Amino acid sequence: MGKHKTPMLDELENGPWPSFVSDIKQQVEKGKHILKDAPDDLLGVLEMSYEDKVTHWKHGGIVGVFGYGGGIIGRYCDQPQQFPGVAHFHTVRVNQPSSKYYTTKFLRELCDLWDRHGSGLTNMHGSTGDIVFLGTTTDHLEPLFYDMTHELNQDLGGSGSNLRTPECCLGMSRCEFACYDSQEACHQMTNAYQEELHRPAFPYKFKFKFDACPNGCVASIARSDMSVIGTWRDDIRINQEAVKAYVGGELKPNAGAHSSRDWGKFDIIAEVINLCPTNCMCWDGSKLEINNAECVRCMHCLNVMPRALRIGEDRGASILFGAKAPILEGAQMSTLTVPFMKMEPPFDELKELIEKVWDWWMEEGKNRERLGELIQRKSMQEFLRVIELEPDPRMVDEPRSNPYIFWKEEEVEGGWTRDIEVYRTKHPR
Amino acid sequence: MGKHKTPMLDELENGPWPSFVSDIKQQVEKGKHILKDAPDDLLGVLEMSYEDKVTHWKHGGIVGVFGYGGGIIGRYCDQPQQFPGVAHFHTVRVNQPSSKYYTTKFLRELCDLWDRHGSGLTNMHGSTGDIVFLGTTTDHLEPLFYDMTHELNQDLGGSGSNLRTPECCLGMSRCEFACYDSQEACHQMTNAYQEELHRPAFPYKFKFKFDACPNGCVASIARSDMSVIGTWRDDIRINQEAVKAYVGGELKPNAGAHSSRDWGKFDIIAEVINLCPTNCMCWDGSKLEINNAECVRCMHCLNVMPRALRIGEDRGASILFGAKAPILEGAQMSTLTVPFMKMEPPFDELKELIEKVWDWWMEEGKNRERLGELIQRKSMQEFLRVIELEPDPRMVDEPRSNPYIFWKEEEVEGGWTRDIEVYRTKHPR
Amino acid sequence: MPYDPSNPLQDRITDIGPRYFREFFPPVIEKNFGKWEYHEILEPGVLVHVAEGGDEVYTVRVGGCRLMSVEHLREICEIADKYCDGYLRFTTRNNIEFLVSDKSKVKPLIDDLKGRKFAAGSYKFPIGGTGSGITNIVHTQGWAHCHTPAIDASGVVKAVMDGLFEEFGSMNMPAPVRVSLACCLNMCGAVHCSDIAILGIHRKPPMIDGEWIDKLCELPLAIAACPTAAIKPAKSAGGLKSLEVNGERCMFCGNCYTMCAAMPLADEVGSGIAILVGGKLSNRISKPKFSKVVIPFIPNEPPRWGSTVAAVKNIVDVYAKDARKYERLGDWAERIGWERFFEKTQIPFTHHLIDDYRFAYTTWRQSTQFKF
Amino acid sequence: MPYDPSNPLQDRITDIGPRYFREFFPPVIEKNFGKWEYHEILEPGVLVHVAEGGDEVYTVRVGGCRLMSVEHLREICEIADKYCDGYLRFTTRNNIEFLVSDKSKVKPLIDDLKGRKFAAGSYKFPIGGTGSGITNIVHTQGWAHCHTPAIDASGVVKAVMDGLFEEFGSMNMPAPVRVSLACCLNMCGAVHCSDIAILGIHRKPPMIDGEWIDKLCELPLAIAACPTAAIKPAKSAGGLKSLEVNGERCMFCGNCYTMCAAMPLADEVGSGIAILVGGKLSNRISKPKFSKVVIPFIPNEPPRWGSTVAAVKNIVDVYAKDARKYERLGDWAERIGWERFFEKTQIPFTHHLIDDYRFAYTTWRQSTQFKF
Ligand code: SRM
Ligand code: SRM
Ligand code: SRM
Ligand code: SRM
Ligand code: SF4
Ligand code: SF4
Ligand code: SF4
Ligand code: SF4
Ligand code: SF4
Ligand code: SF4
Ligand code: SF4
Ligand code: SF4
Repeated sequence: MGKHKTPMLDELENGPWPSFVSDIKQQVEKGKHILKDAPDDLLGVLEMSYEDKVTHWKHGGIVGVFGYGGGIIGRYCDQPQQFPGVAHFHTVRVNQPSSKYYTTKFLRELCDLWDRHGSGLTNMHGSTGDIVFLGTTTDHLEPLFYDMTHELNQDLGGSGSNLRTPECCLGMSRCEFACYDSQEACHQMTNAYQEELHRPAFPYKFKFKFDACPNGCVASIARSDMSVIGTWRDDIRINQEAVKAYVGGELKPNAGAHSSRDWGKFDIIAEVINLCPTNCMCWDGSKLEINNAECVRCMHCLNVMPRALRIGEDRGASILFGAKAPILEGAQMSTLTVPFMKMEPPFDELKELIEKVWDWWMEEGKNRERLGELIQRKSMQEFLRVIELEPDPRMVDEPRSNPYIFWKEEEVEGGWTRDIEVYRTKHPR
Repeated sequence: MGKHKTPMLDELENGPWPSFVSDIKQQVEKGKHILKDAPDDLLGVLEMSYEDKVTHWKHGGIVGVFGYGGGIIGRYCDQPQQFPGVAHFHTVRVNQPSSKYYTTKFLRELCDLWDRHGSGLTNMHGSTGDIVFLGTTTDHLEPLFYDMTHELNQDLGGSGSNLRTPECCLGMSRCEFACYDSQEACHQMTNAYQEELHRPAFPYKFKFKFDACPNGCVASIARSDMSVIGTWRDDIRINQEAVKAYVGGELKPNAGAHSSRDWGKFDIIAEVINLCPTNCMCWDGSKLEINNAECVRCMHCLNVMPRALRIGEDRGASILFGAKAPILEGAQMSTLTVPFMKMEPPFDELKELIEKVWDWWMEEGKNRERLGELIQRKSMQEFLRVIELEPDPRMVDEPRSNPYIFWKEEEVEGGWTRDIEVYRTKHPR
Repeated sequence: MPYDPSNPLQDRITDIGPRYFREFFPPVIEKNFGKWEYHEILEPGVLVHVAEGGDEVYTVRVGGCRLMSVEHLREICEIADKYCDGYLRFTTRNNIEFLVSDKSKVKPLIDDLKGRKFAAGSYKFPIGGTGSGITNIVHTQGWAHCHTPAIDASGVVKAVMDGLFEEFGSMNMPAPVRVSLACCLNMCGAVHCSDIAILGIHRKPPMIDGEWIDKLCELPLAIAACPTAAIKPAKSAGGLKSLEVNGERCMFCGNCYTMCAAMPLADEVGSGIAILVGGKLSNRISKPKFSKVVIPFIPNEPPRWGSTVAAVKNIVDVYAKDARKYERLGDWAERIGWERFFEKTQIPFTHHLIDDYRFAYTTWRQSTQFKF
Repeated sequence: MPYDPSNPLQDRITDIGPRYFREFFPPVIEKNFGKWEYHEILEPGVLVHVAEGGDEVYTVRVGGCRLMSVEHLREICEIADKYCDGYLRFTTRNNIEFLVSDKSKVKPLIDDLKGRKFAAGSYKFPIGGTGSGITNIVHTQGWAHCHTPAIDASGVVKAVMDGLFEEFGSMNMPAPVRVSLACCLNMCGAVHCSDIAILGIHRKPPMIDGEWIDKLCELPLAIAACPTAAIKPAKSAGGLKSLEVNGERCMFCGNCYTMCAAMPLADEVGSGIAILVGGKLSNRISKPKFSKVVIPFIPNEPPRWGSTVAAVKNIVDVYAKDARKYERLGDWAERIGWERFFEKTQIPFTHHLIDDYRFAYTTWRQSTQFKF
């Protein structure tokens, strides 16, 4: 049994969903982690929080590995005497491989490494995407880093005011909807910007995320300063025979995603034609037609009939900027900025764009001002000017309704300088 | 011919639409107005503006009639030597009768009065709704007011920081859609608040407008601080025979409003059922059904089939607050505040509400702050508190998406006062 | 007793309000008040309303130009006397309505109205403005009476209505198209929620009349009036208290000029017209909505504002051809997408059209849904 | 050479980035990269993807609890070795995917997974999380590691997932329902765009640790951090430089605490849970949207957060019964109207739910369209 009585946490061992409490207890019992008391004391301090309904972690301190400004989150317990095993309990963010495929070999190496240098507890994975090693002491940081780079050929992820660990959907590796190689893009962009990732020089954090299609399986539009979302600009490919098979009931709509409930016979009109947001589809009982010019590539029809409809062949991505959580000015989603860009390695066009964005943000951004907030403060048009893009109605849901236009002097014939005396010759006081 | 050459204005005598230039010239020629040169000089100064592309009216001065703080807009020409007839050219706002029915007798009396005291030019009507007498001199104001009140039993309208002349749609006088007596409401509210209308005591202007149904023929939702818009809460009355007559083509859809173009045969499914914003209608080929609980009373089906569908019988109005033009913070439409109120003379419930609103606005409103801006500044919930209304999801299009809730101390168990030392006993530094 | 200038307050009457509207009702209106059952538009500009008991009232609607002489009003009265037992009304959009309860009088009334023209040839009483057509333009004072306009009002309206004359006299639009005009950002009208709005805008920051400003204005009020804090205190060349405007921060709203006569904005080339489209007021099908700026600037072109007329006509024509029955202009633009609106109307999309005011973010596109 | 503490910079390797992902691809994935033609969900949690050439890969998805021991990871490896040639992956929502190219191994794998339980009885590897079901809850640290939480994370997630266990293992929702949790307003996750978001919030203004604040914090930074300017300089009782918070202006965002350790907010009764609903991330049919606050506060109820679990279940149940196929929760609420959402879920609508932040006006109802 563990060191501490944890009657409340024990309640969380009940119920069918995997119990993290049971798992930690299993680590307590069989674990070979070097920080012997850590899992046990974690349960102890957590139980104390369950009683107090307040966290017992102190405000993070600054710890790290030499030469890096990020990758480690310092953490100290406010009850170190009672819970010495977690008195120091820093996390280590390890940069996950694109879309998180692993060999058991590599995973075991990670486990061994963490047994040697920490608590034996992890997050698989953190919200940004990192492999998170949960809890170690300062003295373990350098050896861990050394072993990881030397033995595992593996680097840390980001934290602080820098580029954060980029993340992507699984894309072309196992998905028929992938419009570009989100994994390769994620990997190459991560490696191209190692300096930015490890050495904080930005006004605040910056995140890249790569969704290979508008379904958005890595949620880039909501949680990355730059969201790269796959799309195409030619026609959806239609297999008319397969459409008929869906209509005839031989194929399951939406690949069977609704099959635990009886929704009745598939009705292509109700389920596809009428739900298309632009009403650009037509089914005459034997042939499906799509007016591709009006399609906004929402993915619905492809999702419903994946064997009949396939993405176009002239593929690339839309680039959106500015998503973030609520701090300070409220949450934002990313705003469509580049409707279409070809996405081929080495992604030079994308890099050029990013660097323009960063130059501006580093020049103009205030301390702790995310890109999205800077764009709001400085205006979308200012942003477009610095990244040298022409304004496009696709960037807005609708044109402005207020007439408060900031005209520039050079746009107005004769400029702004006028002589009141000249005016007064025609318009006496 | 006129005093001034007006070659540019003369161009506006061409074309089929009634020419105000021709009309002013007709006044110049046959008019019996006392300010002989006014129409002529108005053409002159207007021609000058057409050349200069800048107005020649000076910033308004303060003129009025004794005891009133509004109703007259002072106006002076910046070229008085050249255009002495309009050197002083104040306008007089005359409070129109509800929805602007007139007898020729009364109209002629107005014309005679204005001939005796002004330029002979008017606006029928001003944008707020007043009869506008366009252009007179200060010395005519008192006599005009005296004659108007004594002979015509007629008062001035509003201007300045006061209640402005209220306005209404024609409502029950000639419209089958009227849900309450907008004309009577407009008249009674105007008369109940004569003090507020004539003696500016508000932070800024305040407007009432009364639409008797959601079609909004007096545009209240866009241009009045308080918009009273008719509605009903029982069922739309259906005449099934008439529905069939529409379907059969015996009755013209939308009362013939589209008849100058061939839109094909009336299609009740495409034109009514599918356009209903809540999809609460159903037509099975012989019977029209409406799920009234889901109807949002948008008026579309009633507009399309006025002989088949009639408004419900339990009628009243929705009250919305806060519309205004862009100055300062941007244009606003009114926000739904009271979803339903019965509207019977003497409109006591409405008056009570208004007075609560005014009390708050007069207390809290900054100089030149419209009600809509005050509500934005202080919050909708603060507004609801002072007018003593319970929050209702009908007041919003959607609940807040940000979690930035201003909790009040009394809502939180134990209040806000806490002792940091007590906290520190559990959470040492 | 007549007004006595030496004793202006004698017998004073105040706070009597407007005349009671029911005094002015034609008998058929008075009788059927609240009892109307349905209406029909017999032809453009001609309506019949039928009451529960079967009574009918015919309405003939004619264009009014709002800036109207008493002589013209008297002619209206003459017509109303002849056909309408001395009754008439004005609409909320400045048209004139002749109401007739006797059907046999309708045709003669119409014929009479059609025959009346001003000396130079324009119609005095064009019939129309009903149903899915284009009715009269609500508008404001312009150079005829106001001190802050960027454009004229009556002249622009006359030119545009000449261009839309056919649409006024017919009902060939998909839905009503409401055109409005305001001569400055004060927007004295419902311009901000119109299918097509013609708006006077300035583009040069206010001048400072340094010699007079301290005498004419309360400087702190002018400073406080500026929504963007573009104004700050300064000293004039002669050392007088004055103000200074930071042109970069100015959005040309004119609010400072409203507060202070020594800060005029209007300019021969700086001032002109912006076109907004897609607003609506009714709650029909879709909710009311704001108009959106689609053409940021058209120069003032008196006397006939050719470019403005052409711009409005173009939008009307493209809309009329492309939209569905009952579809208001804004609903159409939203259905096809604003990218298509600009493509179809061939209006260039410029940076001016992207919102950068308070709610800017809420108008940007947070989605990958768009049309190529 | 092993790490030498006396010479920590020797042989230093930096900036090598993550391992190249293609090293970790199972052969069938490597071979068919970019050539997948379609997929099918064979049963809840079990997918097959078919490549152009006919190759197939079967995926069995199981719930992960994210806060995971290395012992547990080793068990995962053992399974992957046994059935999957030593390959596996994790999803973007912290599930584990076992990939099998040999169909005959699928059934044994599933059986094996179903049989594994923790000592106290919970499943180690529940199968599900696909299609129109409810997949894993993305979440954050809570009381297990963070300094700013208002609630725990893992515990709440465990309790809620126990409540949604059936929905995880089946596909009986109208559309996917994504539940997320963040333990404070920093929202480490896509909580702001989730079908259902469980959000930790504080309701008491920060305390000031007057004795330490000047030592611990840069006071001007803390003042500047406050979005509502609720913080101003002050002196502590002992005359030290300190700060003062105007509770009336505080919206409990915690940003000051992020900047200054001497301003803790968390409180036993003040902190708790807000529920937001109706957000989405995909561009499918409708555009992505924010979640909206529908329950402003539920107290912290460790260990099993009964009221929160019940609230989530209630929303899920009402939605599942009422929405149409393919209709996400937010699209459903918008179609029926938020007034109906509150009626059907029987959640009280309180003043807290009305927006009063920056874009508040844009969320109020400017229309007469509503349902009684
Ligand atoms: C570990 C992690 C949560 C988790 O349990 O997974 C995390 C934990 C913290 N986040 Fe986060 N964030 C984590 C992903 C996110 C995400 C999600 C994402 O990246 O996709 C977001 C939302 C997206 C975004 O960036 O806006 C996020 C938005 C924040 C914010 C608010 C930023 C904003 O602009 O609104 C803060 C506050 C701050 O930066 O001061 C924050 C701050 C923090 C801090 C450092 C606390 C603080 O106030 O200093 C937390 C440290 C906790 C600890 O002790 O471990 N964290 N944080 C995630 C990183 C793990 C990883 O590397 O994989
Ligand atoms: C005469 C009239 C225009 C017309 O040609 O019809 C008018 C004329 C003026 N308006 Fe107006 N407004 C007139 C209806 C409106 C309306 C429409 C309405 O009432 O339905 C509005 C928009 C609705 C609203 O109130 O928001 C309107 C919004 C303004 C504003 C902006 C107010 C705002 O909060 O945004 C101003 C600026 C101000 O108050 O300083 C303004 C200011 C003015 C001033 C007094 C100019 C000024 O800056 O001081 C104008 C005097 C012009 C003159 O010399 O005759 N006028 N004004 C309208 C009144 C006639 C009447 O009584 O019937
Ligand atoms: C006379 C007038 C009211 C008054 O008190 O003066 C009036 C009268 C009628 N309106 Fe209106 N509306 C009048 C201004 C308006 C306005 C206000 C405005 O434009 O400034 C609106 C809001 C416009 C907007 O949404 O932007 C308005 C939106 C409607 C609608 C909704 C139209 C829509 O498709 O959205 C209807 C219903 C319909 O047309 O079927 C309507 C219907 C009607 C009906 C059919 C009501 C009835 O049963 O008699 C009347 C004849 C309509 C026609 O002319 O085709 N009336 N109507 C106004 C005539 C103005 C004019 O001279 O042209
Ligand atoms: C494995 C994963 C990607 C990864 O790189 O790890 C993934 C995989 C697939 N997603 Fe996804 N999605 C994954 C997270 C997401 C997310 C992100 C999230 O929830 O945080 C989203 C956005 C959710 C949102 O809108 O809020 C997402 C929105 C979709 C959609 C759009 C669903 C909708 O109705 O809006 C589809 C299309 C569909 O389901 O038909 C989709 C479709 C798919 C398909 C069918 C793609 C394919 O052809 O293989 C994959 C199997 C779906 C399934 O599980 O039913 N995927 N998918 C993620 C699994 C998470 C999990 O463990 O549950
Ligand atoms: S975002 Fe698109 S391409 Fe990527 S995994 Fe999801 S559905 Fe596939
Ligand atoms: S992808 Fe979406 S917009 Fe395009 S055709 Fe399919 S359903 Fe319509
Ligand atoms: S607002 Fe309604 S009631 Fe009033 S005139 Fe227009 S349609 Fe008739
Ligand atoms: S009034 Fe509008 S919402 Fe109601 S049934 Fe008719 S069309 Fe539908
Ligand atoms: S819109 Fe401006 S310029 Fe025109 S009348 Fe109103 S205040 Fe004067
Ligand atoms: S015009 Fe408007 S923005 Fe410009 S200085 Fe004057 S008040 Fe400020
Ligand atoms: S959401 Fe807040 S409390 Fe939770 S991990 Fe992130 S920063 Fe910490
Ligand atoms: S919690 Fe937020 S609003 Fe309150 S004082 Fe701190 S920073 Fe300001």
